[in-house]
Amino acid sequence: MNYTIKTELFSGPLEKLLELIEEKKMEITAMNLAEVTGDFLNYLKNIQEKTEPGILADFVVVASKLILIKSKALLPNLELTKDEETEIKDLEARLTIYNEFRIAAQHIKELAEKGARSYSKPLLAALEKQRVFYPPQELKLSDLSRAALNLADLLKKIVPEPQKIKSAIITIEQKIEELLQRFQTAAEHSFKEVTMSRPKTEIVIFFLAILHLLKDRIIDIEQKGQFEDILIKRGEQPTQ
Amino acid sequence: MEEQIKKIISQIEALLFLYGEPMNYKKIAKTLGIPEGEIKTAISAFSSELAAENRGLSLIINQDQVQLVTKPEFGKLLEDIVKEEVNETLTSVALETLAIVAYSGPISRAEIEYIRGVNSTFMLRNLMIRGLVDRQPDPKRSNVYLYRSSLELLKFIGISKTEDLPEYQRFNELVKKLWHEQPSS
Amino acid sequence: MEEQIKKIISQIEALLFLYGEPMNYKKIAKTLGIPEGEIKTAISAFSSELAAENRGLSLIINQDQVQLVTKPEFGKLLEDIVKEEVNETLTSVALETLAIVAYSGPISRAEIEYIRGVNSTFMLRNLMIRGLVDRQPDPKRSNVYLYRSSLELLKFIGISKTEDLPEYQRFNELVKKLWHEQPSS
Repeated sequence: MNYTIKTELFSGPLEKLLELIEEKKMEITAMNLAEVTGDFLNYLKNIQEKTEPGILADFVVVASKLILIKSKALLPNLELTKDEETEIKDLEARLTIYNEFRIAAQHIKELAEKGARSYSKPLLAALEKQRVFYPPQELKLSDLSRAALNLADLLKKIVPEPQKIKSAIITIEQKIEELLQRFQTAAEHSFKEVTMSRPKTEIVIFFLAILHLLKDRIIDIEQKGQFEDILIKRGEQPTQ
Repeated sequence: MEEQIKKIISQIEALLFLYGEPMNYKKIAKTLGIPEGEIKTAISAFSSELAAENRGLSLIINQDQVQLVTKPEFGKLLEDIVKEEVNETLTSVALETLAIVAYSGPISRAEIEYIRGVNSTFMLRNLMIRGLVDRQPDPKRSNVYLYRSSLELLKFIGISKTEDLPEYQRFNELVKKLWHEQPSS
Repeated sequence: MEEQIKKIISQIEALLFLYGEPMNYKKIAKTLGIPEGEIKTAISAFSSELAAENRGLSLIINQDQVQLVTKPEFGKLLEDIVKEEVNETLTSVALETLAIVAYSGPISRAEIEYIRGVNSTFMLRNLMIRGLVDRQPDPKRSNVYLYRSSLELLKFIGISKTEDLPEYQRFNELVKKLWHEQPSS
């Protein structure tokens, strides 16, 4: 039986982000991250259906941070909390480290491929041909059955965790739905109005939803000046 | 000593260490790609080197066969190691492995490792050396062994067959279900 | 070298040869009936002795574990002698995780995931099943495990201790610095 785990084959969100930055031959800075946000969200959208929720969730976490960065770039007067400022700095730092570890991984790969391996002898090779029985004196039947009870717990652990994180994805879809419904009644919305008095995390998800809809030309957005509100309009194509 | 012969001695040491069994000169020469004559010279030099006080190994040379073993003065050492190993109570990790083998054997190493989430080569070998676990080749797959509890173990814990283990049915089915739900990918 | 230490080296050589698997200092000391301090001194002297040109073996030392192995330079030469299959290929994702564990271990899963930005439960499990990564409970936090390179990994890539990894210092400090700057996560 081959128990190779499928998740191994996917590149993670940081890897993808680095790829996008490298494609443009840019350095890892907040400004440049804002630059590739659109590409990252497109990629996320493309893999959304084919990818396990667990992996998608990892992408959404990074996406929400990127949107924060993008929002700040688009709306310079958007005030970020200390936590959010740290989060942005944090993403930069993690990308830098991650990038370095690709070199470390390369070192290990080269060592492994060189075939300069050490070999050892099996445990007590000299006893191989003897047939002996050394039971631990205190071993009882109950020890075995107790271990078997623990085994039942072990077996449960193997089955992948229920997909808690799916809610993060659903939220984006819910927001898209919410936006679409608003456009049934009015043709134009202000980003400020729509997001007023909502928690910042939700604003971020809203922004992600807007970018999704924008990509499909379901909506258009308009911003008069750098510090102005964003107007969200119904796109040229029918909404449904 | 010449550089060349030193190099050959080091290769012979590594080879005999790994091979374990007696090896004949011809095979050594072939494996190392060195003429048999040079191998003979090197083995004789190696043998005298091993006489040094800081060495724990020696060579047994029998006609054209040679084997790397511990010096005769360490004859009792193996016994000491085994005693040390055996007197230790079974660790919880060993007990866990033993339970898996007892309740769901015959079972392959890959399957045991899948359940435990840890490489189990050492643990299985340890249990085999103690005679608690037996293995036999899988009739269906080449190079795969199936592990199960030894008859001595069953006798020792006072049952006559694995099916007599407490709650045998439940655990055995649990494991079987696992293979059904998680088909090989 | 003192007579006494030579004698201990010969005993250690014989012991590790017979045992085969990694052994910790404490167990070596107990089996040979020699104080642990003397064992440590002898092992360090033994390790330098093995660097000599006429020796084909070397020691791998990982924290408090020691194993007697063949020198990595004979890896290709001995490939055919080893019966186990060794065609382990590592995907780039596995290599990335392995690199983080090897260069910055002992390290928790949360920390690994922080660097990788991806849930790493299955990857770590996979590496543990292959025996390339070891884990142990964190002495400071309950229910937290710390992951580090296994002796098997060191054998696999042919180095004798983690610190011998290329650019070890640089990568190790990189991660240490990260925890200093971002203590919260």
